[in-house]
Amino acid sequence: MTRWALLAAGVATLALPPILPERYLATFVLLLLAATVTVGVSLLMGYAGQVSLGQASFYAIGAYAAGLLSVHGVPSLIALAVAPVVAAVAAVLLGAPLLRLRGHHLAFATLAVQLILLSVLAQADWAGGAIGLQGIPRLTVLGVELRDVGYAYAAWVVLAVALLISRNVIESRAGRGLRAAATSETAAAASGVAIGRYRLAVFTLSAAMAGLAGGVYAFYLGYLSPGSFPVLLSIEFVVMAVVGGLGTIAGPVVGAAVITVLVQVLNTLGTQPGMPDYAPSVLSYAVYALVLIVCVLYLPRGLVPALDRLRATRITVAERADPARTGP
Amino acid sequence: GNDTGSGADTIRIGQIVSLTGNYSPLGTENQKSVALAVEKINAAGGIGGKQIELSVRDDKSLPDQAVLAFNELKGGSDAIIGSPFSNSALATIPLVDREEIPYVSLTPADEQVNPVHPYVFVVPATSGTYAEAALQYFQSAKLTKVALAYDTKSSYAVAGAKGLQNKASQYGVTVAPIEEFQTTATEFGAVFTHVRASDAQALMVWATGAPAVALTKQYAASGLTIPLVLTGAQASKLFLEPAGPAAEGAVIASSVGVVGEHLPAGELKTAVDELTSSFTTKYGYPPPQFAQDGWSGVKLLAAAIEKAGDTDRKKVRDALEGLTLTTPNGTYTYSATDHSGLTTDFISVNTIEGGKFVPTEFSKARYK
Amino acid sequence: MSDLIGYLLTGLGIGAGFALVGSGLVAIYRVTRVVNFAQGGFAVLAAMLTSSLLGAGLPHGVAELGGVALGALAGLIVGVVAIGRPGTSPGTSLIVTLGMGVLAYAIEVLIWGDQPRSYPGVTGVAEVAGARFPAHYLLILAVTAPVFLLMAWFFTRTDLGKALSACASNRYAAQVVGIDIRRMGLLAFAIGGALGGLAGVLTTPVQQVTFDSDVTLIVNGFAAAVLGGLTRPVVALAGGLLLGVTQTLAAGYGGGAYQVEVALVLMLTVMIVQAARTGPVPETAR
Amino acid sequence: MTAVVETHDLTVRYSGATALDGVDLTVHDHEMVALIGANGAGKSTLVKALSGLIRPASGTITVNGRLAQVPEGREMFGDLTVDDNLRLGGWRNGRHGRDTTAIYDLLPELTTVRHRKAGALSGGQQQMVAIGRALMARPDILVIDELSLGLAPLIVTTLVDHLRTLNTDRGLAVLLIEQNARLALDLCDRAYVLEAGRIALQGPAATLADDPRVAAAYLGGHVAVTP
Amino acid sequence: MKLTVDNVSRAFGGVYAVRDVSLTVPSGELRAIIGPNGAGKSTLFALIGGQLAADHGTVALDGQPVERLPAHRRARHGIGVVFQAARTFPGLTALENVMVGAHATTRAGFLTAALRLPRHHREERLIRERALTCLDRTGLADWAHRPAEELPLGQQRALQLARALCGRPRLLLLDEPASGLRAAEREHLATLITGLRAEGLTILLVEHDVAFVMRLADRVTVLDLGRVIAEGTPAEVRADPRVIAAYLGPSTEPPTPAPAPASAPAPAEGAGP
Ligand SMILES: Nc1ncnc2c1ncn2[C@@H]1O[C@H](COP(=O)(O)OP(=O)(O)OP(=O)(O)O)[C@@H](O)[C@H]1O
Ligand SMILES: Nc1ncnc2c1ncn2[C@@H]1O[C@H](COP(=O)(O)OP(=O)(O)OP(=O)(O)O)[C@@H](O)[C@H]1O
Ligand SMILES: [Mg+2]
Ligand SMILES: [Mg+2]
Repeated sequence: MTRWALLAAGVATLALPPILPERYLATFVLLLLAATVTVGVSLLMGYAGQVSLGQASFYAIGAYAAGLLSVHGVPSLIALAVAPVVAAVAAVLLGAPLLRLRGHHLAFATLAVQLILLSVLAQADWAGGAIGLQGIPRLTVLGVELRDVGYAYAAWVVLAVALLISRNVIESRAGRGLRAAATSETAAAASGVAIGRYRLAVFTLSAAMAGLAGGVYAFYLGYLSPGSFPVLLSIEFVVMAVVGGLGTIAGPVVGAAVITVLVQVLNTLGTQPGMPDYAPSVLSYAVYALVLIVCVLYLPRGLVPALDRLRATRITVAERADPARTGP
Repeated sequence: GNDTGSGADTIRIGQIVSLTGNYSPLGTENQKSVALAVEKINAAGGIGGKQIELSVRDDKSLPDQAVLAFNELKGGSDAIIGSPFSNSALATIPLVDREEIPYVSLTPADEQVNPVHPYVFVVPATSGTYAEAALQYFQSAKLTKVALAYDTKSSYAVAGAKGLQNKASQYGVTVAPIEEFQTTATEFGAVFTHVRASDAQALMVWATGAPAVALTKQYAASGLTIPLVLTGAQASKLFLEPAGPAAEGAVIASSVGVVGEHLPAGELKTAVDELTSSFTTKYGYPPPQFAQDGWSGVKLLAAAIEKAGDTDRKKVRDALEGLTLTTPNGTYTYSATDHSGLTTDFISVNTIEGGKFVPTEFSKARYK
Repeated sequence: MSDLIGYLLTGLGIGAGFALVGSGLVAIYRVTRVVNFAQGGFAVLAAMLTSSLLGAGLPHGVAELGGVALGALAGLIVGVVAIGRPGTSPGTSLIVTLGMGVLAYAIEVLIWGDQPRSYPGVTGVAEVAGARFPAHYLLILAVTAPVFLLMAWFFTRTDLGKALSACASNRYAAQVVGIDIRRMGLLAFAIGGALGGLAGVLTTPVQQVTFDSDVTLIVNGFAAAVLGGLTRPVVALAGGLLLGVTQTLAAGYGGGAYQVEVALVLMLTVMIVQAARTGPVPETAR
Repeated sequence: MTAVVETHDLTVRYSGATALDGVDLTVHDHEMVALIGANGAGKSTLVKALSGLIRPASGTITVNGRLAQVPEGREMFGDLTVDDNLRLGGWRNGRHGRDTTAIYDLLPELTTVRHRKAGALSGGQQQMVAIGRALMARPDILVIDELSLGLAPLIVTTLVDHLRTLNTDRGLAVLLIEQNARLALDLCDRAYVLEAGRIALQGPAATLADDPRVAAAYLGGHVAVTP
Repeated sequence: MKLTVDNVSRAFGGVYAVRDVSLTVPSGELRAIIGPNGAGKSTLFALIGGQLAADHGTVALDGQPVERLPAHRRARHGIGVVFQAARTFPGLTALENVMVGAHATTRAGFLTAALRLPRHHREERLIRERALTCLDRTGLADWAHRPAEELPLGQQRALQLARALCGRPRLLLLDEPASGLRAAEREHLATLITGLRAEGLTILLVEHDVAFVMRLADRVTVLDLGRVIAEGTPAEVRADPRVIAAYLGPSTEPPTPAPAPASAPAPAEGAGP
């Protein structure tokens, strides 16, 4: 049933780009890209039980890979295809030592990696340094240079691929192994789950998703800088995953959509003429915070499970109208 | 879409500004002064009878938010005033190139004007200009060996440090030792130790925000007696207040407007006074550097639109390119090859005395 | 030689600052299993209030105490929201504290504006074996060491401290033996708030504070605290000092551009070696 | 005789599913009561409700006096020492709660491990700690959710004797859930049989032990000792 | 499968939990391991199953050394484990819990899953069928779609067994599988274990219900303080004075102390470690 809802949402969003007012298109594209990264974060957190506070690093790695390659003349589509691969390779190299860590140690480690990456990028002249990488060409597909609507579709495809892969993995032998290992490593290993390899695999997979999204981001913005990938962005991905609902397929998309739209609405509201000086900061901090707090406190499992439950209770209420069932 | 709206009865200006996030202390000053300038112009009857309508968007000190903001604004604006955050500006510029909309930037990154982007004009003196002004000061003060410390993660600081090193030999200055630090650094003992071990005659620091304050505070206790030289990023109460008495005696390069009260009477002084009085009246404190930038940006745009007689984007752009205008920041002379417009003449080298910026003799002598 | 001593001493000084920020994290996590992302906010609030109080003419000491008290109050409020609702999981609480941290931005901007602030601390220079460094670091060191010893003593030696630790060890069992986990949690948040406030009040004089300074504070504090698994105060102190000393040594002998990275890599290495030595955390039998 | 624990029409639900359905149960002063029932009957749910760890959907619970429990699954403070675990058992007793000597006398097996982390103990050692921790509270009513679970036969014997002594000497009331129903019925005065969340049978323990329905379902395995 | 444990030891912080234990269990035998609490039974299982590494000594399956292999590799060699504490996977349904058990004998990985290659579907069907059979066998069919954490303790233990069986083990380590079970369930379990042995599985069984153990075991090994103190047929062990002193106690009818309420057995049995 959720699957049908998802499919319907897919079709609806597919129809959206051409009819969306142009000024909202950028929000739409960035929303889809954030959702793609969040799908990976959710896979990592919700199913494998690993917290990454540095997922934006892989977003950045993918973006810089695509950007640097295309700046140096590699055809943009190839550069885009290489982006997730570079991110995945980075994840394997980093994951091998880091995934020995658990829980908060891992969370800190990923955060630290991102800080280090940002600082290396800021000092790397070949990547534009702190000033950033300029002059990234636009994405060209079959000889056609993409314009805004084109990017909307590119981002849509990228998200769809991430969702599909994530669903396929979850509902599989490997996915069960992951979920099992997240709750009891001892029992999972005793059942034959190669935990180390699994953790690395899912870490890599989520990094590849972020890398792919990063590739599209690079072409869409045409400019990259370390400032585009702050640590707060990584935290925002986690927030999106939690608000949407960990351990659900649609959660990351819903979470990313809600947070992105909320941020935009508050921004627009706060900068309306006639608003007091403090409106932008109060709205974008206080209202954002309150919405977030209320949301996680009252819907601790996230929006998607809450919606599901709402529907489920309606069904059981209907069932219970039948009083035939009594225990012995 | 290219609905420039040249026939409309208002002039629509969009502003992308950091109202939240790291750059909000700069952004809020930008925004206040832009709003003030627009208010003044409208009160005086607008430009050619047309009122200015200002739309503001917060880029949250994030480049991609700046792009979002630009996309929201571009359709309904005749010109755009840009973010104080250089990365935001640089992210927006490719879009400006494509959209061909006059863009007045409030961040001093050299990359925006070098090479020239047809529609991009910069208001603050660039880091390169500041570096050159500092060198002129060193030359006149006979400081030939200057130590340099800069924040490797700030594009403003990196550009300034590079500018200083590139042009140092022209002014007979050797730059050594060169110390690097990070935006998050809180302790500068190593910098001082290295400088103390050298024969440097001054320490020039390129940084923005917190590290500049921390460094200045610790400099007082470092035992170093050579001059500490800071740049335009410190020319405001954002630096003076937290640094407190530790900043006494430091040398600071700033735009001339910051020391407006010491200027000889003239066009520049008038421009400064106009801003100072209206800003102080409205907000209760004198305009900091970032307020001068916002105000000047609006003045420049208004002058160009008036000159173009129209809000047609191309015409406004052309008008900007041939514009000469005096604002509290100095006299701008934009040209086809110079979209930065300010020369080192409009940078004043000051010292901090009694918590105030006081021009050095070197600078006083250069005021015309 | 005097250079080295200078680097070491300043390193200890800033390391103590990091550890102090981390101490609140430890106090809260040890009891509630919540990583409190609002921890930096307590420091900022306390420092802001202290600067205002000093500005209003209150003497040093009183103003700082006011700041710490505000930190404790803020901690209590964050605690009420984050763990007050029965059945809130630590993960949920974590996001709530993140939200409270952002909310604090709004409050700080409304009250104190978005401009940076600072105030003087212990002025002057300390000289030890020819090495010079700001004397304020001595104050930070002098406060940090007892704070950590006190914490270690409190948590492992007193009945109340053990009851507090028991809450994090096994919430269910704590309820079984009649410990009011909610009250203990709130107490921990208040303690954490006071420690956070103390950290802010003490470190601001050598730096400055803006409403968003909390990010840097929490990253360093988290680094220090996580080394001790967020539960062992003394290891956290060691972590903070290690972090500080590595940074100053890296800056002194390698150059400042990578000082944070060097320190972070070192921390990661220590953690990975630690993890490899002890193996995966043993799962207790339910 | 007054009731130390009394439930009236107690109903508990887990997200829709009813685990306890209108349970009336009483434990009097000085009394030892057994609660037997198949896996999933709702015994642990009743224990949790009695000690306020889950909220009933309806019905009332009255507890007169201090209640302590040995929870199902042992529930150690895994990273605290055995000593600390025991002391925390006496948390509600304040200063008096600190003296653990009686427990070590009762369970000398724990003496050698007293400074170890409770999480690193063997299953049976943990069960001993759980029992010792409950006794530390010096309760008026002790609720034991599985007594002999994982314990060596010798220790079970010791504990049973001790419970009996506490019952006669100090008037401790006991509500006992025990996998070995024969043991439970032998020890206790009265018993309840819980089936699918309802009290199916109740009465004096000896009577129930002779009830064929009880024998078939709950006593069977322990009778057939034919190696 | 034949299990050979040779001279293994494991200490925790200087205290030996298992010390120089050697053990040979021929293929198809049901071997009981008994001993007082803290004797080292679970630790021995962990050394065989790979949850802990031995300080020294070897563990071999059908002559093949496995002591250096991690737990998941040992599972692939045919070791199935039922832990003393109910270690199920909360959040997964009972069926999924059991399906995880099939990991040891299947191989579809991430790529197969992500791309939904034909093998994925083939294996998935197989795993599911096998898991349902195992649930059925352990009497959990009705619980298949309930989340594991909602199962009562007794059912959680059965779930562990079903999970282990789903991996088609040839050596089964059962650590107190009957604890918490009532008489009827206990009977069911006994029947199941007898059946498994009849199928040729080698089984190691730890259990404190002496009647249960003696009824099922071919041979019994007794551990105390980490060492083997006796080994033999149930009857031999039951009569061994050291075993009586350390573990069983004087009464032959172990945990049913109906008689003599007044005279408690003296605590000076030397049962303590
Ligand atoms: N957290 C839960 N969520 C949903 N249902 C639950 C939960 N805990 C227990 N149940 C259900 O409540 C019923 C009673 O469980 P309970 O644990 O009280 O049984 P029990 O009699 O103690 O069993 P056992 O002898 O195995 O310990 C069972 O049907 C069980 O499935
Ligand atoms: N991880 C550990 N760290 C320290 N000591 C341990 C650890 N695991 C077990 N021990 C100790 O090793 C000894 C043997 O424990 P083990 O769990 O093997 O006993 P057991 O024979 O299974 O007992 P039981 O019948 O109570 O389950 C015990 O004294 C226990 O405290
Ligand atoms: Mg139970
Ligand atoms: Mg055991």
